[in-house]
Amino acid sequence: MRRSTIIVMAAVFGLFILSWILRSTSLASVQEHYLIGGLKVTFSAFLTLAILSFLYKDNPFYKFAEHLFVGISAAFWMSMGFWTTIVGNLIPRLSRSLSEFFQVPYQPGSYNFVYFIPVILGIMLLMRLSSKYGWFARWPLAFIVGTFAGLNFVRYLRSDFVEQVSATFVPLLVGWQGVGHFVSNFSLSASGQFVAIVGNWVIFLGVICGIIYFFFSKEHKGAFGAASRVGIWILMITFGASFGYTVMGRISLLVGRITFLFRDWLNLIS
Amino acid sequence: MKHKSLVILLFIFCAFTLSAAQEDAAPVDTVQVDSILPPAPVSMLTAKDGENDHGHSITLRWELSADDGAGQNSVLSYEIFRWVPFFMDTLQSIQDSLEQTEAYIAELRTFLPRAEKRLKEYRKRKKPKLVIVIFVDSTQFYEDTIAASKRLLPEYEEQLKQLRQWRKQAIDEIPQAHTSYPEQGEWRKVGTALSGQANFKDVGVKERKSHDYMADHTDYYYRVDAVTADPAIRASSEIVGPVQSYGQLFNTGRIPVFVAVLVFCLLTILFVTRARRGAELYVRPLAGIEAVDDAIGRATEMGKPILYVLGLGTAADIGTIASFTILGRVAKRVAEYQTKLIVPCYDPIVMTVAQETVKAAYLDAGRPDDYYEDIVYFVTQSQFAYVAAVNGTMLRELPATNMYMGVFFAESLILAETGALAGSIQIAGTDQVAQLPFFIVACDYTLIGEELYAASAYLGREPILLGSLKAQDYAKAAVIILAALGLLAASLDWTAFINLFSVTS
Amino acid sequence: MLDTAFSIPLVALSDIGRVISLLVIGGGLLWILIRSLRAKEVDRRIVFLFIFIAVAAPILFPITFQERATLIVKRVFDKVESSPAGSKVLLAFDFDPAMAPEVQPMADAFSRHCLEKGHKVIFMTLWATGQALLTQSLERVVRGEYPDKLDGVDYINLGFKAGNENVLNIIVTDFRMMFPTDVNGVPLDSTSIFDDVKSCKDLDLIIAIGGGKPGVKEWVLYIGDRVNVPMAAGVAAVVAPQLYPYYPKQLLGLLGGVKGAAEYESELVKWYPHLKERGTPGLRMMGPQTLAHMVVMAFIVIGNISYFISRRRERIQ
Amino acid sequence: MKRQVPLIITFLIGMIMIFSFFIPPLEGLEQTCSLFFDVIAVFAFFLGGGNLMRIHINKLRRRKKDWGFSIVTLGGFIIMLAAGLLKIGNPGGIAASPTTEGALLQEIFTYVFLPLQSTMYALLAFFVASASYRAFRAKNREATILLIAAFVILLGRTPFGMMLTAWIPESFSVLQVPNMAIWIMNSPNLAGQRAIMIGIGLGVISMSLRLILGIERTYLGDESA
Repeated sequence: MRRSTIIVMAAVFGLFILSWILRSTSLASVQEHYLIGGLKVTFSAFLTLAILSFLYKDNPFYKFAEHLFVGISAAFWMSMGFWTTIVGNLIPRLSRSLSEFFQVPYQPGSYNFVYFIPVILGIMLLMRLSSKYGWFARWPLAFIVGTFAGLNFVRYLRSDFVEQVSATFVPLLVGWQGVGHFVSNFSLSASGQFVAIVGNWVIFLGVICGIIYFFFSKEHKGAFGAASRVGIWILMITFGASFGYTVMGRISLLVGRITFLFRDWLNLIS
Repeated sequence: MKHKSLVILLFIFCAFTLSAAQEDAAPVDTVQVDSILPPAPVSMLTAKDGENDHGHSITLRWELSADDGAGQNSVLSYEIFRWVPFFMDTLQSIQDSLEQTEAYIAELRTFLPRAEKRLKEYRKRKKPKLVIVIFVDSTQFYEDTIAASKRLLPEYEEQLKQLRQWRKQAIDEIPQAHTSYPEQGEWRKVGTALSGQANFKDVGVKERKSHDYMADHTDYYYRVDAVTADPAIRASSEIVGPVQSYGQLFNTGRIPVFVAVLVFCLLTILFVTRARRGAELYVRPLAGIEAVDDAIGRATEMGKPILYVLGLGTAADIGTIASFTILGRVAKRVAEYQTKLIVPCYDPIVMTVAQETVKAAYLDAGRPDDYYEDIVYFVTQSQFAYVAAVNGTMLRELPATNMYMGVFFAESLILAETGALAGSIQIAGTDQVAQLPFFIVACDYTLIGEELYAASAYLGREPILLGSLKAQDYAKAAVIILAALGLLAASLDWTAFINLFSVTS
Repeated sequence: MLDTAFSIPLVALSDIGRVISLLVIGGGLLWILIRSLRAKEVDRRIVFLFIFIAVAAPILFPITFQERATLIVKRVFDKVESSPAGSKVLLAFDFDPAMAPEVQPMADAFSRHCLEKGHKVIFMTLWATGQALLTQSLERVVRGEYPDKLDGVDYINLGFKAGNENVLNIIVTDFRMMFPTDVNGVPLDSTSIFDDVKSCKDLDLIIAIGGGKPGVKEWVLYIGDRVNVPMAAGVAAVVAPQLYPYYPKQLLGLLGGVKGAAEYESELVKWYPHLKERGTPGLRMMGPQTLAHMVVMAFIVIGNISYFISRRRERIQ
Repeated sequence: MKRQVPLIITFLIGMIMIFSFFIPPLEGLEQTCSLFFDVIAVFAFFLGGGNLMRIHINKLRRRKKDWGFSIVTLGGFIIMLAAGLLKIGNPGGIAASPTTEGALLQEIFTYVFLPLQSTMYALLAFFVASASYRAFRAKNREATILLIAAFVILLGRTPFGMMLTAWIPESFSVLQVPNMAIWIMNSPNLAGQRAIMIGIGLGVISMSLRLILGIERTYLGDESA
């Protein structure tokens, strides 16, 4: 066991060096820091393969990549937040000298002192790190929750309730010019009238039955039960569609990675 | 619409060629008239206060110029002008000098302490024995400058106070100044609109101290110029005004939402109070939840543990909150059956809450001593590290039942897949619609979206939850009825009804 | 159907490659079918291997297909195409490397189209990771392909701000409160592109590109529904189906996944043929996509066949 | 102090957010709250980083399982943080965007962060495949419907769908797989999604209401602390 791990490690290390050398030589003509360039590409290829190795089983290489990612992403978000929002939005409102230091335009204003409130709340949030004063963090937490609750309450009522209800107001007979006209040019063409009409019917009945399925305070019996059964069928079509649609997305991610390996690392394709 | 600019160019070209052609025939003066013929001005220009805002804005509407994007000297853009009294320049200069002074003061304030510090240093430093000519004694210099700045500072502050005073007065006089129209003022451009655009909103700032502060209750006058490719060739509209801006107290464009808010709040409060009074509110059984008890029984028979995954949500996510209630119920049963429960957590806060829920459940079941801290444990706050860890647990412990309740993202499929591999019965529930298909495919029972919330009400039996669930059901009933009515309205194009639901602004 | 844009020896080579890989995949599927008919478990790693081959082969030996823009995509294209030059378009890059392969092609297509039309483009993002990607694609697409376009005049990069929905909640009425400067510290007031723009109300078109939270849904809830500015979206396939209820009332069009991108690109190269050599990643990705889809469908069929057989066996016993 | 103040804060902020939606004069207040939120959000990032440090330092101290990897995490964290906060190697200096081309932050992002994250999600492609092989079974009527819908979409999203059914005449073109896929997305899928959306929307709304009114307090965490 010990030996085998050592062998694997050695092999991976060897391959890494090899790829570094090859990549650098191929880059030598292109850029002057070709050693660094080679290292960069090789390293990211190594990380890619390390993650993919998880498919075989959880292993030290995967763990290494995983842990590296955790550290880096946390730090990345921190620094971005600091430069864009703290320096970009807070400092210009708090202090002229600091703004000068960070070279951001100072925004004078007579009510700027209120912008100390988020700073204080933010520091309280950081107190969660101490077990003794952790409860201070509830104040900013309450602020966050309050903001979200308030925003969501009205925005959802508007966009996902009122707007959706009114969006369901569809005419059942699209471009209706009498039975004769309907029958005479009846067709199953995708752009035809019949298909459009059926579509609207499905939308209307589908929404109604779907909502009936989500009725909890009434037993699903009789006509109500039938409607809810239709509802679940509609939902199943929905989920089937989502599944089919999603496969494409998942594959794309793989395409992206394999393209990287073949093009940037192995130079197999242009 | 395609290649519009090209068309325009073509027209201009035609215009020139035409005029060139006429040059031979017609006398010269008429030619010039033709070639610099201004476009048709905009018509029906109206100006009124911007609706449903806090004031400080005027909305302009007009009929497009006849030459908009066509005809001779086609109009490429519209320039909006407002009559501005020269008084505003005075205000502006006050503003500028005020800011200038503020800057000086700030500079002095930062300079003084530094200079004094430096001076102290010089004072401490001994004068060299033999005085070389080059040696400059900066002490003197610093003493002077410090003295000077100390003298200047109060002056500046005084000046600042004075300027502030003036600005305040000046701002108050803005409406007065506008009454002098059309004397002591001039037209100034406040914005442009692209060709084809027949409206413009002149939005000012409501902070009085801001440079582009726009006073309410002031007589404004507007004019719109139709401008051609050559900015010199333009046509001004007739002047509109006086028009005043003022703030509205209520956004009438959002009345439908407001009504919805009121109705929903009333429903919720009504049913919560009813439920608190002990009214029996029925909740239909959910297959997924019914399955829980059997699953726990099965686990007990097999002597295998039960894995409960709370997902990636925070303690403030609805899905997670619902999941806590379900966890409580599950933990109670588990305690009764004396089965093993495993709850790996992603979020530290969620973990603390979950620990209490489980502890309380064991207490309810009358087995507080069976509870131990490690039932609920923190794994890591990284999506895929968490998945890897939970997968490992699944394949090691081979739990009889896996429950995924809460907020899940891309990891849902990996979890469910591995669970299926481990041959466990899987019960899932999430409000993340994108993940539902995977759970439905790979799990035995799935709580779909709102069912998750309902489940917590069904299990928790808390009057609050039951009450709000009932309120939601009534809201749904309303949706069905309205949809039916709307259907009729749409079919008989009965627009009055449909407009009731249109939310503007 | 097959790509003939190769010189003669290459055609032969790539064709051989295609044939071989297809044979490998087909044979393998047959083998899996037989195994499952015998009710033998197929190790998931073999399944994994298959998907890898199915995706890798068409990347090595490209297969390209024709795409025709569907209405839901066409509407977006037509909107960009028909708006007068100089319209102000906001492009939101709300995605991270995890979905970049899916939505980056759309982002590039949108950027190219807008710049070709002479629109003024405002770039921003609600994802910290989005800003890094934004920098890359600005370097590649905007500065690389349109060197004559000026920063602050023809386009501007506002970058990232923390706060998700709350950022939108501010810019809906005031850009400068949230973005006093652009990403390089240039005050918005000193940029000509923001002369007539105070808030989102003053834009002519908003295109949100995303696939997570915050994403298009947030844009609809906080911006699209509040200001009457036409809004389009390009999203990862995972979230596309959920956004259909917003179409066409709240979203004028929607690009879903690589297919959406490919359709848009096909329309783009139809109108601007010179963009063809700039690369059409979406169209190129459809080859691997198609093969992988076939394999997945084959898996579904095989899985069900074996399922029914095993069920019959149980009944017999 | 520990429970009442948070409840009051939630209530006040929530009310401001709701009323400012209908009362224009309050818009300014709402915006300030939003800006506060944005700033606090950054501190939340810091909290995340702090938590990470704490957990992994503990792991190191206690020599817990895999403690060696904690060094990797901490190393990555510290290097990236230095690169980011000090703008190391940023050609534009302190004023420039932190993600300027050539800055160390951007380099690490491109060559470490990007491959790591995108590969992690690329794993999903494999799991989708294996799920469709072992789990995607027509167990009952519902599952069958789901399966058929998925199959049509899968086919319709690829050029093969067109090839297979191109022979169908225009007058029956809805039966062509791509059109069928489009129709499914536009009608049944839309209906189902809308039903779910309305349901979840109502759930969100009533939860928000409960949070604002202080009926729902789970987010405050444990009672004792």
